[in-house]
Amino acid sequence: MRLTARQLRTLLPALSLVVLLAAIFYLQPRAMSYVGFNLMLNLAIPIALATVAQMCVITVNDLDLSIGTYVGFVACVGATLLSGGMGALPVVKELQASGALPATLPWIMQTPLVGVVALAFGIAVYAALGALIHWRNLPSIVVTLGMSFVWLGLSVLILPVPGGQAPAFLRSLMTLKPAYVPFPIIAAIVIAILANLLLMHTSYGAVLRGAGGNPKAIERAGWSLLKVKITMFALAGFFGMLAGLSLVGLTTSGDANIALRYTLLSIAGVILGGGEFVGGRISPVGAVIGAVTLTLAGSFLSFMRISPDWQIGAQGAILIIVLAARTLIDRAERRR
Amino acid sequence: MNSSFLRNLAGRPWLWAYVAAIAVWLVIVAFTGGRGGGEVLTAAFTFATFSVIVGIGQMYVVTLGPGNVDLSIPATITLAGAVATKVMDTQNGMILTGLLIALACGVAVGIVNYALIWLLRIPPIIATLSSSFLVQSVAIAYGRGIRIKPPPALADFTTAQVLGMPVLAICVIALAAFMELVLRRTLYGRWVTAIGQNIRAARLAGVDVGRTRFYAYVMSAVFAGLCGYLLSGFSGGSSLSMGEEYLLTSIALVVIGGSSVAGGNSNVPGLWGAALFLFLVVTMLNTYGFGAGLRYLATGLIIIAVIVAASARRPAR
Amino acid sequence: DTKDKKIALSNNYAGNSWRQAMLRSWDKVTKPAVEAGIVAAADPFTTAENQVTEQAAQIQNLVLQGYNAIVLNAASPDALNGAVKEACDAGVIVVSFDGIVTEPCAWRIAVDFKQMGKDEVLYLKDKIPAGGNVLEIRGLAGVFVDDEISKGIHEGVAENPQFKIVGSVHGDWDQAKAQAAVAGILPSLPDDIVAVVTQGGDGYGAAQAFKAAGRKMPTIIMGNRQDELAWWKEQKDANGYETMSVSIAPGVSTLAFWVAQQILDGKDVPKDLVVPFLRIDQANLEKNLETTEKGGVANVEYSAEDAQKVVDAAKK
Amino acid sequence: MTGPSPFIRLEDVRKSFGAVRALQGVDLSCSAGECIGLVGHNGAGKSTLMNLLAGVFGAEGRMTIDGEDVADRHTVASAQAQGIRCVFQELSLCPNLTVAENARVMHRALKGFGWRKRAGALIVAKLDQVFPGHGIGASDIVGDLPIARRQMVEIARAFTVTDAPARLVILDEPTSSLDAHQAGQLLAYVRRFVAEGGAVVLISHLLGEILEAADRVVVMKDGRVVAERLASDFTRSSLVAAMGTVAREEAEERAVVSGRRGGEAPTRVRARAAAGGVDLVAHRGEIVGLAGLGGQGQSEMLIRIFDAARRSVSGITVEGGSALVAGDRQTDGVFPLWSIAENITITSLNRLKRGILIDSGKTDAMAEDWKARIGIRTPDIHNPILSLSGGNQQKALFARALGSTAETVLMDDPMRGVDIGTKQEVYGMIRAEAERGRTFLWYTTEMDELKHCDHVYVFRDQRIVADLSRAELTEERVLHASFEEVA
Ligand SMILES: Nc1ncnc2c1ncn2[C@@H]1O[C@H](COP(=O)(O)OP(=O)(O)OP(=O)(O)O)[C@@H](O)[C@H]1O
Ligand SMILES: Nc1ncnc2c1ncn2[C@@H]1O[C@H](COP(=O)(O)OP(=O)(O)OP(=O)(O)O)[C@@H](O)[C@H]1O
Ligand SMILES: O[C@@H]1[C@H](O)[C@H](O)CO[C@H]1O
Ligand SMILES: [Mg+2]
Ligand SMILES: [Mg+2]
Repeated sequence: MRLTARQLRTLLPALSLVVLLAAIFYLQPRAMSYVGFNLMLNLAIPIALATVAQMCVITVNDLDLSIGTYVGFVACVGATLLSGGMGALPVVKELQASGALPATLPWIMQTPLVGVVALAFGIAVYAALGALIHWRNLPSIVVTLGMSFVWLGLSVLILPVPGGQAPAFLRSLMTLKPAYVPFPIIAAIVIAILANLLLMHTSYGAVLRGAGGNPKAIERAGWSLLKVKITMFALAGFFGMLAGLSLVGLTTSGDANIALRYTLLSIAGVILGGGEFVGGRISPVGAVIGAVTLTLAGSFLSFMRISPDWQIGAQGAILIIVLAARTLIDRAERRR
Repeated sequence: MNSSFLRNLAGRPWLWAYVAAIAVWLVIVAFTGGRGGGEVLTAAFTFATFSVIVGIGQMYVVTLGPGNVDLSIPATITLAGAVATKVMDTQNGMILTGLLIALACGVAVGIVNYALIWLLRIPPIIATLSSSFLVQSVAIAYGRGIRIKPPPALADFTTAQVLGMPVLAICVIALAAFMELVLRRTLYGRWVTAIGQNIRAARLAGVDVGRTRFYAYVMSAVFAGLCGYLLSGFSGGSSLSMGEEYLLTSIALVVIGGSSVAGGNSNVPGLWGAALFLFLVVTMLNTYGFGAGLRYLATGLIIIAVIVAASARRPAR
Repeated sequence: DTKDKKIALSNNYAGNSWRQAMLRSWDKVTKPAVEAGIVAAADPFTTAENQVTEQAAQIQNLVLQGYNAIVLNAASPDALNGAVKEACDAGVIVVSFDGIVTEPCAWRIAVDFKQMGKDEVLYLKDKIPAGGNVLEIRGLAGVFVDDEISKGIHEGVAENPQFKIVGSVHGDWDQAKAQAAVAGILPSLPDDIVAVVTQGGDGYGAAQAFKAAGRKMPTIIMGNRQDELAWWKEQKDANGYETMSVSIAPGVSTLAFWVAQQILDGKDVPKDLVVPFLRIDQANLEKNLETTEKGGVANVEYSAEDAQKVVDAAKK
Repeated sequence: MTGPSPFIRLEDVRKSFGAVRALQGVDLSCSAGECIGLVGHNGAGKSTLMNLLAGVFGAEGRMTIDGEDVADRHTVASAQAQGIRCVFQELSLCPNLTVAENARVMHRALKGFGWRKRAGALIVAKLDQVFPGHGIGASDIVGDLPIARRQMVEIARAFTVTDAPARLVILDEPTSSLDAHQAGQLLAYVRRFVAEGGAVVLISHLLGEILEAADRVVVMKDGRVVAERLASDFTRSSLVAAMGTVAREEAEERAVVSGRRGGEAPTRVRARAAAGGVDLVAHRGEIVGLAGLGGQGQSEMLIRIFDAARRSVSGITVEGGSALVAGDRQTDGVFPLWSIAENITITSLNRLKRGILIDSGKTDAMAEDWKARIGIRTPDIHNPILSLSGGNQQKALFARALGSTAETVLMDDPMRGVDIGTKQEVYGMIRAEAERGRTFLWYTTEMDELKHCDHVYVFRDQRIVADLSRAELTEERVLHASFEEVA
């Protein structure tokens, strides 16, 4: 059976992942173990979730420059409100210390429900952004650029200094040690399947992607583009929330600046996974693979032991090599 | 005639950046009770100058269409600053050599960027991000983070003022006017805008797509190099972090200034409005004593408010 | 005996002169140590971007590579705890310095940043007994060090109410950024600013901004950068300008190295060590300026014996 | 007026876009079991009228469906529920989705478990009915299909039925990207559909199609209906007359000026043949046709020749520059943010400068000149290009190429959506330019247009399989060469 160019292109992200893994195992055979996978990949889970969130927005031809700070916001909420209610906020603790608030707080100030409300607020804001962008026909880049400051501001207000404590259930979820298969691998597969089901298999998923391919056609077929945008942005908010929660489960505490890098990482992950910026062409499985590849690239570099001057540059080089390999295979295939 | 003039003005998306800048300035002056308004403007022009220089290059790149953006601007600023100050080694006689070398750094980075985009077909966002890591490494290896003073004459030039107006700002206003002319009235400008709207149609209309994009990426990097050179003259030497803030700023200028991020529709005047606006917002929040958290929050909300206000006035399509 | 032990340096940021000096000190001290066979390896690692997540991944990779100890300048005091705990569980010694971590299993070589901020005010109290208006330049928002220094400054001011902080801006420990922030807020501040309290890497920028605005030059506390010291020297020679300069010495990375080596050697080392910050005063300005590399940061490096002394002092 | 009990009635509908009054009081009715042919010049208001019927936008006036006044609450969704379907003039498929998924987008009923299979079966069955031998799979990505197949998918989709019936299907220039064979298949299906009690509105600038398929013909002009008769009451020329175009068809038959063909005239374009094919050669002043079924490599050849004028392309030489008139104007031609003038002048800017700056006096003059010469219907050349009707946009693209200095003009099925009056004018222009020495390479799917060519290359499977001189040119021979080995 001969592969078509399109099939090969879909397989490419997986292929580059395999090559990278092989290189890692060659450099560091110890990585090829249960513990090895755990250590190399557990931080890929939040990145994969953030990448899926970014992908939802890219599907409808928008870009989310705020996903990194939003994930940071969720992490801060997770480390404070979600674990100890308002009583876990540094401001409240300070007020208690100064005697302005009693040492034992009323029930309402200790319930983690406030955290749930704050997370729901995050998703609602995302949905509202989708609506705003559609109504006013705004460039998403500017709106989300503005939002990146908003989320950062809220995070700094919640946690002026890094700290807090992740809720126990997140901590134990993220440190699960199932038999045989390391947790990060299971999680990555679950995320990929879930996102794929949602966007590629449901019938409304076709409409959602279609809105990226030809919005006018979707409108002429009687669908509401407003609803589509709201859905996609809310989904982004949802996956971004999962990213933040899984991240705080791993780091155990929050930090406003914790995930600034996720914005670019998530965009790179989507593209690495075979998605495109416009036209609704996306691949959820590819996006997850892209996120995992990016994470492993870091391990690979660290195993290479390059001079510190060039360590930063090497990260650039590896991104280039992975993407260039894709182009070269692509081109060789087309010539065949 | 009068009403059509007004309509014409309202149809210009860049107007809103200026309206917002003036509004913020008034709020600042209100705090001080009218004192120091001029000085605030002087400071705003001083620092907006550097953002506008890189904003122009970024704008040309963004105009090329969806997905086109230059993320290597900060690293290029840093590299050009480091190399230029080291080569000039505080000697006035080397000022011109330093400038040429800073610009050459830009040319080199631009060529690398476009090679990645064109030869290896890497999406510009990722190509310029990757190359920025490489460039940053070169800057570290070359300069080792050592801060060398600029030649005194360069420092004097970059900090000179006439009647409260920074000389550098005047030069960059002229530069901006020139680049607006290039965008609107030259073949090259038309080609950039054509590509941004429909790259395939541009090719079939006879536009030299490859070369046009190449020049845009090189231009962006060259402006970044120029910015690094002037900035290290202005702030007493180069540092490894001197470019960091220009990543978000350069993009924010383009979009707040009223250029379309979907490409094909841009303007230079908006860059100045947006640059002044952004500086004044930070100043306003500092003046009113906002903490970091509230300051970020307010900055974000103000940006969104400006863009929503501007959109309401834009024609439906 | 540690001759087959491997030590790694995990660093989250290399983008300023302080960090570059820190890396150079590391090199300067650990290379001979490796050659002399004291340890088998002492490799430095830096992340591409100043990010908690990236550093957490880096620590996990270092564990995987079989390092026996990790010397850590952390991006966040709490958010790396997960990764640090994992390293400890794998039997790796973690020694944090400068940016320390709160995870109990790790060692901490701390500088009392709060005290550093307070000392700035105490200096001003002696120099300007009458007090007056003060401008504060802070570092990077949301970062532990920034908060600590600022807290110290505010505590100092609270105890000395003759001083009043009339403005506070974030300069992100960067000369250019500090300059822009100060230039923006200056016009709205009263004319009689007597002092500027800083965090390091921002004093020169502040001076430039005051000069550009044509304001009377206040007492600007410096942060040991060579350009700051040089400017101070220039002013001192021209008009007798007086101030002080304080910061953490980048060479503290070498102290952390020796501490890690001693722990690996089986020595009993307390979990919390404190090092003094490096302070420069009017009297020893010239001497320090001489020994500071042009464009670098005033520095002190540590030998094995110095480290031993710090450890012994802490045990008492 | 005609036929039994119309189920849709439009009375005195009006629609304005700003200052443009696209519809100025139109009456139209539509009955089961009839095919209405709708004709009129570019910008007459045909597409606007159909968009109203399909619920894309509202208008003033009365609109009744099954006797019920729906004027105020007629939306896309309600139109669909009433069984009104529309194949829009501009492509309305999502290129990133598969054929089956595009069917799903149209039908809300296609959901739940197994929807993909059902959608695929539905659309493929309809394609089999309308375009037997179409060669399209349900899981093909639409963007990968050539434009003719995309149009086939869109047409078939409009006829598919799930929960709501298909009572009226509007086809707005459905054959513009189809070749003669596929167009024939469609028209045959339209007749069957109508015979089974469906209604169709067919818009086309190919009057032959209208006269062949329609029962009744409605002629529009400047936003009004100016004639309405049974198709059998029209002849080709009476129809042309009703549209208000001066019939200049006699010009078409004019003899070819001698000396234009080949021989001594210098060679302008030479493209070496793909293995087993014929070389493509075009001389100064020649009009060369590229024929064959749609998507056999004609467009690709034109684009390769276009590129060869700018940089070296192996096997192709071009002298004197080339310009291209795109047929797929959405993806290949129009700059949507620009004015009409900017769109026309982009290729000629080098000549329109003073110093290094573009001279707006000169660009306006060129645009005005071409607006007049080719009859672009607009009050102001500084209006956005998208304010033009489809056919008028196409004219702007013609102006762009003809206005350039290129010696060779490549035309990629350029008459899509151009009305008959304009076509005649453009044919005349092409002939005149050829006489002045310009060379034309003309890909067309319309047999009638090949008659304007000095000789015709027939393409099959990316190769040239025949070179027919004007004398040899007949529909049979073209079809024969197009199918040869397949049959
Ligand atoms: N969205 C719009 N905005 C402004 N004007 C429009 C718009 N749509 C159509 N028009 C104008 O309305 C008139 C009728 O256009 P319409 O598209 O209905 O013509 P048409 O008969 O379909 O022409 P063609 O045969 O070229 O497709 C034209 O003058 C056109 O320019
Ligand atoms: N947005 C617009 N603004 C102004 N003019 C437009 C716009 N869009 C289209 N036009 C042009 O206005 C023309 C007017 O169209 P219409 O069909 O009403 O012709 P007309 O000028 O009334 O013609 P006639 O003189 O033959 O009656 C259209 O051909 C179209 O090209
Ligand atoms: O930049 C430096 C260092 O990174 C250190 O962490 C504290 O002081 C700051 O000035
Ligand atoms: Mg039409
Ligand atoms: Mg048309």
